Amino acid sequence: MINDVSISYLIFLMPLLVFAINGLFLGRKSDKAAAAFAVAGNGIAMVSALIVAVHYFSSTFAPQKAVLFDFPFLSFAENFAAKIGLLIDPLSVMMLVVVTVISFLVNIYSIGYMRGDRSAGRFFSILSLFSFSMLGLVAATNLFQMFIFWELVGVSSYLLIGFWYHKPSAVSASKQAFILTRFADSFFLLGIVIVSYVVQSFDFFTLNGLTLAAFKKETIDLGLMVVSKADALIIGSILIFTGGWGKSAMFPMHIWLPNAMEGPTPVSSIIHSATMVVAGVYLVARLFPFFAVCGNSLTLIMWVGAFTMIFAAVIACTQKDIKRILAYSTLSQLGYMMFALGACKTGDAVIATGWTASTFHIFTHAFFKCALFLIAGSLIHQVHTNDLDAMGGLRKKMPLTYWSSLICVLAIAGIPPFSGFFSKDEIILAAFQGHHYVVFGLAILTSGLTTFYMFRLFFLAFHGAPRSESVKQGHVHEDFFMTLPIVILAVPALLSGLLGKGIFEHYFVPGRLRVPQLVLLPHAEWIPYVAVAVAAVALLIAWFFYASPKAKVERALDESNRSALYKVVYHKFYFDEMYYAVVRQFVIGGIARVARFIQDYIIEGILAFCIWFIHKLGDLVRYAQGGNLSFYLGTLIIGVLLWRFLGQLPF
Amino acid sequence: MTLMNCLILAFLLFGIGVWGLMRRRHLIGMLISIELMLNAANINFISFAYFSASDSTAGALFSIFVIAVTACEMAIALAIIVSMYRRYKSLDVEQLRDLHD
Amino acid sequence: MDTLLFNLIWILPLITVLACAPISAQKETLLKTIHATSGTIVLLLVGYLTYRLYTLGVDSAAKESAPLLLHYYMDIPWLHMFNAHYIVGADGLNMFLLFLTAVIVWGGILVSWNIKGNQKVFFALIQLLATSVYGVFMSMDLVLFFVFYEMEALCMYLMIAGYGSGRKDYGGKKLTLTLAFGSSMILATLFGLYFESGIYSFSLVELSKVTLPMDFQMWAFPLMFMGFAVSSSLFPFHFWSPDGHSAAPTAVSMLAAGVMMKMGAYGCLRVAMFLMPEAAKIWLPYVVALLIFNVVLGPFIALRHKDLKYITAYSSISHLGLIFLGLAALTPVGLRGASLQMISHGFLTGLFFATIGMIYERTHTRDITEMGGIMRKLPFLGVGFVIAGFAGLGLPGFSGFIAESNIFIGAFQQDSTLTRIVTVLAILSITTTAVYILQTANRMLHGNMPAKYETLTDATFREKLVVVVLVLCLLLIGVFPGWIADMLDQSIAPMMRW
Amino acid sequence: MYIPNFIIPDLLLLLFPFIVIGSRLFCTDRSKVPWRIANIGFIAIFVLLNFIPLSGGVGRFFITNWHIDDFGVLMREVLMVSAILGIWLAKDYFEHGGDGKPAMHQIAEFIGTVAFATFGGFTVVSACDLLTFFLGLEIATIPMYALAAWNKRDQYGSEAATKYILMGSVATAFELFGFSYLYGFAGSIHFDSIQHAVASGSSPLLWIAVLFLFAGIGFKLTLFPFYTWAPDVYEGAPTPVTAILSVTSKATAIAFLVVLVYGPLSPIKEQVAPFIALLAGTTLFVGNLGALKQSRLRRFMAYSSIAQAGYIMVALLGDAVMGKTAIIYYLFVYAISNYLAFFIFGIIGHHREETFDSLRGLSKQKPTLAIALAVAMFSLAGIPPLAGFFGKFHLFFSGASTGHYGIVAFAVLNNVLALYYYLQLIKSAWIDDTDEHLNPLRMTKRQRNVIVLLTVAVIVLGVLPFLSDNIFAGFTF
Repeated sequence: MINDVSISYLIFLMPLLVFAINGLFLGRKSDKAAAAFAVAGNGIAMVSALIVAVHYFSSTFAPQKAVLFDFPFLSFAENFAAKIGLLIDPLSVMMLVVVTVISFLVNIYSIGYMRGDRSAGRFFSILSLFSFSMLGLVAATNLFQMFIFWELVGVSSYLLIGFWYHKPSAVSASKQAFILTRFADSFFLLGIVIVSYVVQSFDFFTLNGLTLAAFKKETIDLGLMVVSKADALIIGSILIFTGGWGKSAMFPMHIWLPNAMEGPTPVSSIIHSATMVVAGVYLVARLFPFFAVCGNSLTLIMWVGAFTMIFAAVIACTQKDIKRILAYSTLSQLGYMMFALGACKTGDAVIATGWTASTFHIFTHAFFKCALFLIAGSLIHQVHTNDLDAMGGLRKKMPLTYWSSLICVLAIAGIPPFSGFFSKDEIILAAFQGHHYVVFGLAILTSGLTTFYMFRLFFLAFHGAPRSESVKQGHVHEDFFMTLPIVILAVPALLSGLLGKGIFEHYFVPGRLRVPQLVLLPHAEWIPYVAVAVAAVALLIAWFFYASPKAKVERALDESNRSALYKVVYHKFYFDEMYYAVVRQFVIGGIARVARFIQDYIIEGILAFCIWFIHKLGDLVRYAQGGNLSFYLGTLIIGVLLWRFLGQLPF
Repeated sequence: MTLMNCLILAFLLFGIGVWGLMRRRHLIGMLISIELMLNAANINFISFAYFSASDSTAGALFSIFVIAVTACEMAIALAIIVSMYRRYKSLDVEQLRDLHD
Repeated sequence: MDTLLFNLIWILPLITVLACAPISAQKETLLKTIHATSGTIVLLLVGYLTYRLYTLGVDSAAKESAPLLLHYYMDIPWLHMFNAHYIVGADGLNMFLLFLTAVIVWGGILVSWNIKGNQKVFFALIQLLATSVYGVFMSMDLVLFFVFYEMEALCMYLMIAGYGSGRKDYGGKKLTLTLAFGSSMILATLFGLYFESGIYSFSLVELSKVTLPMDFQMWAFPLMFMGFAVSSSLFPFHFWSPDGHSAAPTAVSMLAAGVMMKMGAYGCLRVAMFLMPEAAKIWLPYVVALLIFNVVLGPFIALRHKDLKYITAYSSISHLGLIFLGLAALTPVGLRGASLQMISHGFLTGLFFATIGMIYERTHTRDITEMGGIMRKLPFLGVGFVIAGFAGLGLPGFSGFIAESNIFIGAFQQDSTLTRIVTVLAILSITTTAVYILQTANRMLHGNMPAKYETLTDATFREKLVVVVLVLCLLLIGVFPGWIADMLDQSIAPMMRW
Repeated sequence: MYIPNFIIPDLLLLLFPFIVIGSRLFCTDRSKVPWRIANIGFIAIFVLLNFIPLSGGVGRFFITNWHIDDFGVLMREVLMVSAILGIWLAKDYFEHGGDGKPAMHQIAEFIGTVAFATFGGFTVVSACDLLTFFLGLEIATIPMYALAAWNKRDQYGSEAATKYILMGSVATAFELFGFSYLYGFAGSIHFDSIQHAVASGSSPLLWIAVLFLFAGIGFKLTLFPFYTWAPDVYEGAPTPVTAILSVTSKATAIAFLVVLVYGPLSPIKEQVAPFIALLAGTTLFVGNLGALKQSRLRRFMAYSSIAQAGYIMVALLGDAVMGKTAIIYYLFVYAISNYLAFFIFGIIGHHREETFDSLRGLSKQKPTLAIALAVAMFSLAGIPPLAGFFGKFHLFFSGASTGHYGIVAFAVLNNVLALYYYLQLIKSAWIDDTDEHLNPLRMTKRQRNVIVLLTVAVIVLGVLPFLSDNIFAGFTF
């Protein structure tokens, strides 16, 4: 077990420090200093994370859970308190490493990418805040802490996506991202409240150790219905998953992710690889035993994941914006991870292959996806457009980028021996072992699609004749700061599978999970071959269409004479439009109108009526003051009679 | 001639005064009506003093005082009415409409 | 010694007013300096006393103030006719509210540095308002409490009328009269408390020792609770606040939304619920129904508004709704959440109105559709506003999140169906809050900037100071909630009488 | 116990008018002598009154019907305060006004009349039989008729006076009628014996008497629906007279009711209570309603004072100690606030016509005046910490002490209505920007001093406990 905790503090303190210092002072003074400080800070964080990791995995203690530190934050009752701490187990250590490494490299990359931007200082500061929040989320020892950093992740992504706040598209994209995730988070919070009310604890240990049997007896009133506490837990688990649903941009809350491409590319890469979207998967993986006992919530998770996987892959095949293609590929990969977690449930039994596979895929995916985005970024930086139409023929101009992107593409395509192969293979296996044959088929199919669209992107970008002026005139070159991280990342993209497999098989042992009726099933040896075969076929198709000597690339690219189906897919099934129409206009707008109507007409109306009525009475009184003496004298007499009858005088 | 008769007489007198007050448009007429009402009260005093009251001097005394007081009240009233007549050149109450809401 | 200092809190502003009376209105700088200094002194004073109270702890509370754990307790006979005493004292809750007030007043003075019109009168009125609020938060005798409580109506209207903008008269009247309506409801019940309690006393401490007759409680509690709730803009008595705020000058908006609206909630807790717990237990679960408007519809209304101050006003309405949700929970966590929300929302909305006022001074419009991209010209104010916004939508790290999480968890422990429903709706409506806050921030700060704003200049040092202090307060509670929560728990514990 | 020297202030006040008016024989119209005498004399009497210990001592004089209890003494003080402020207010009208010529003439007679009216009040509070009582009321009322008609040339003045005296006499008739029945019922005019009679059993006679008495006094106290004269007369009469009317005659009338209700009628107070509550409620409601949409200051003040009368009636529901205390205290603060308002209106009226519009932009031109106005209005509206609030608090307290929460709540809610129209006034002073057609305002030194004095008084009197405590200490019975 690690004996000095102080190093682990560094992991969190450094990014926070960078955020504070850059945000308050350095950012305004000089961008260079800010950048240097950011890189240094994140570097230290990375190193200390690696040290912690090495300590942990080399110690005999692994893979037990441990809590390095746990500060009391807010107590709600005896032993029902929210704490801020660092939880150490294989999963969190892995994530710590991934996050710190990725954010370190992205910081380096940003030196090149943000060069000359007016507010680079602000960028570096928020970027560190981003990684800090993610680290806090990863290290969470309890739901409350997780939610705190969950929100911080959301807000820093908002700030980064909308970094160029003078671009309306960027602003609206950031708003959409924040609000959609916030929408999901509100359910997350509700889930936390319900679960914590039932269990009287936020602690992951407690939650993961639960058995529903204890809660069958008492009932709880959820307002609309009265259910047993066990059912309340199941509802709560689904609500909690909803948080992950939105954060990981699962269908139908996926639309913010592609739009988030409006932000600077380093941001996209860090969002997609390490910091934001995997948070959802991480949440489910972290609470896996809890979900496992909570009825069929895992099955729901599986289907959500599977559908998103195929859905995104299909869209990705038709897109032209290079970053959007990558975005949809991320969606599809996240779908893999999600359903892998979900697929662990077979009837009442739970197989944990999926859990291992999913975490493994988080690990491998992080590297190559980050690399791919950085590559896209440098391409865009050179060609000044996101559009594949304008690229092509970059192989000669950017050799390093070319080769490293080849590695990454092969990795994501799941061709052995690249990293993607191992993790994806595990996932498909999990689906098979869980007897979810439909999902299994979809997974195989999607791996084919993945290979197709990734190679489509690859060929269109690098092969063929140059289609843009800047490439032809040959201004294109490789920036050192931007290429270095790509090359560095290519290495884990290549190897992390091979090396990682061992670690994951050993440490991420399902047996360690405290899951009831855990069954272990033998491998199905033939699955990898099938997967690879499909991938290879897809590769050939892609080559045939976009790279082969007699490929009509122009014809493949032009939009006219497309089938209606293609158009629908190309427009992402018109989801943005539907979202806009339904949610913005109908739901929010509608309720808002009604509310405003109630306020302005009903309430104010009643008020106005009261005032009017009082004034009318006043006029009555003043009308009596006509100045007519006879009438005045009359009032004396009337008064006497009036009080004689109304005065309740006993006679 | 009993107490009740006197009371009824007084009450009628009072009523006549009120009625006159309502009907009259002429200030002097109104003053006279008021006089009637005051005298109705006087009759009450006298008759109570005569028939029932344990301390009968008080009633008589009272009525005398009332007459005195009424006298000066009327004096002032007439003074005011005179000053008013200077303005309006008439004594019709209908003209007193300048002060109103 | 501390007790004397404690009394200085509300006396000092008065002394300042008297000291400024002879000075001619032309010497504006001198006057402003005096007022600013006195504001600062009071702020430091309150800070010191808060610290003292924190260090002293519960056990040194005044014995004679039991069951309440009051420090700086002082009891002097005042009006013998109705046995009204001058009783002051403070526990954690009061102290924090006093601190909040001190900060807001101090900020208000600095913010309205170059206000149009007769500054002498204006600052005098601010100090009077401060006095009344301080008084409310320290007085433990109902007559004294009420005197201070209704005093603010006197200042509010004059300030809005004399120094406001837009529909001054309408807004000012609406505000003053609605508040007066509320306080008249309270006044009516005060007499009842005095005579029905059978001990003929207005002292909170004394009254809390007797249990009032049930039939009296049943009609008195709703009357009093709603009376207080009026000034916290609980539906259906919320209508005064948007118009009032939009008409008021910046400092008044800050004070009104930041502090005055807390006085109502504080009264609900400290007087109505504390003295009539039995009735509270019966009534509050139904009061919750009203919150559906505050908490759920309020944000939506804010969504449809273009005027910054209206938006902020409706956000205040929804946030104050959360306070009542916490109160209605009748659980320690809920009450603690409510108290935290009072404090946190004070700072939060103070920051909101401060930044809005500063921006308004520069752009001369509060219509967000006419603004845009001014983040580029006013980075500091922009950031200030965004921080306020994030704090408002309950971002962890700021006090709002702490308060809201307490309220939600606390309210969920109250297992009446209605409360549950409202709690769920409230939790889900954090999205709406996010929607209108982001929409506002984006429209105002982001996007393309109209050319006419090229000449804008960012905040002066004074303004920066105010913003920074307010943000620090928000962060302080948000990052280290533990100790505040403990002090609040101690002061709430004796009030849990149901 | 027999304390003859209690009578000295009364005797002084009785002599006083003759001295002042007599002094006119030796000096000219313009001379300051009568004014000086008056000033010194009134203040002297006020000071003397303060020497009488409030210990419930009772002296009997003349026809054994003149008794002085502490309620009487305090009422005397109220009346004297009103008289002093009244002549101070009037003083400026006898000097040259805005157009150079004095607005009113014959200050000596004026002061004398005021003194008579005040003495009438004294008589009412020290009467212990119906006759003295009646005389007191008349002595208090008849000078008022004269005062209302003080400006012979003024058309409005004479109309107001006509209306006032005609209706006043009718009211007197009602009252006298009531007295006669009361005498008939009790067979005596002495309060003690009447009280015994009432205690021993009631009869229709008694109730008719009560009805007529309330009608008659309701006229002077401007209760609903007998208030109709007030707006016209208040508007028509000269401003100082209006002020004196609204304080002195109201004080006298309420004193009359107090003496009656806590004296002879105390045995049937329980049965009368609903009637009083009804009167109070209707009066304050109607008064508030009437004031809502006024544009002329004095008419506005008329309605507000009608409403105030209603509030005062609420206190009559309480038992003797609380009721008397509340009423005395309230009359003090009401007198001060009211006179403060009238002083300001006086200044306005000197240079402009007395309407709301003349107040425009006051806060810009004369901040002091604007603040004083706000203070006066808020005090009348009963906003703490001003004296008016504590006054109302006393009243409602007394009303609630016998469990009449309903009427108290109603009265308290009406405060909101009242606040509304007082705010109207403050609005025109604080919000509406000035228009240059208005003549500039000038304040003499005396006016400024008095206004400051009264403002301070309004602010501190409520908060400082001594006043209410002293009054309270007074009632030892």
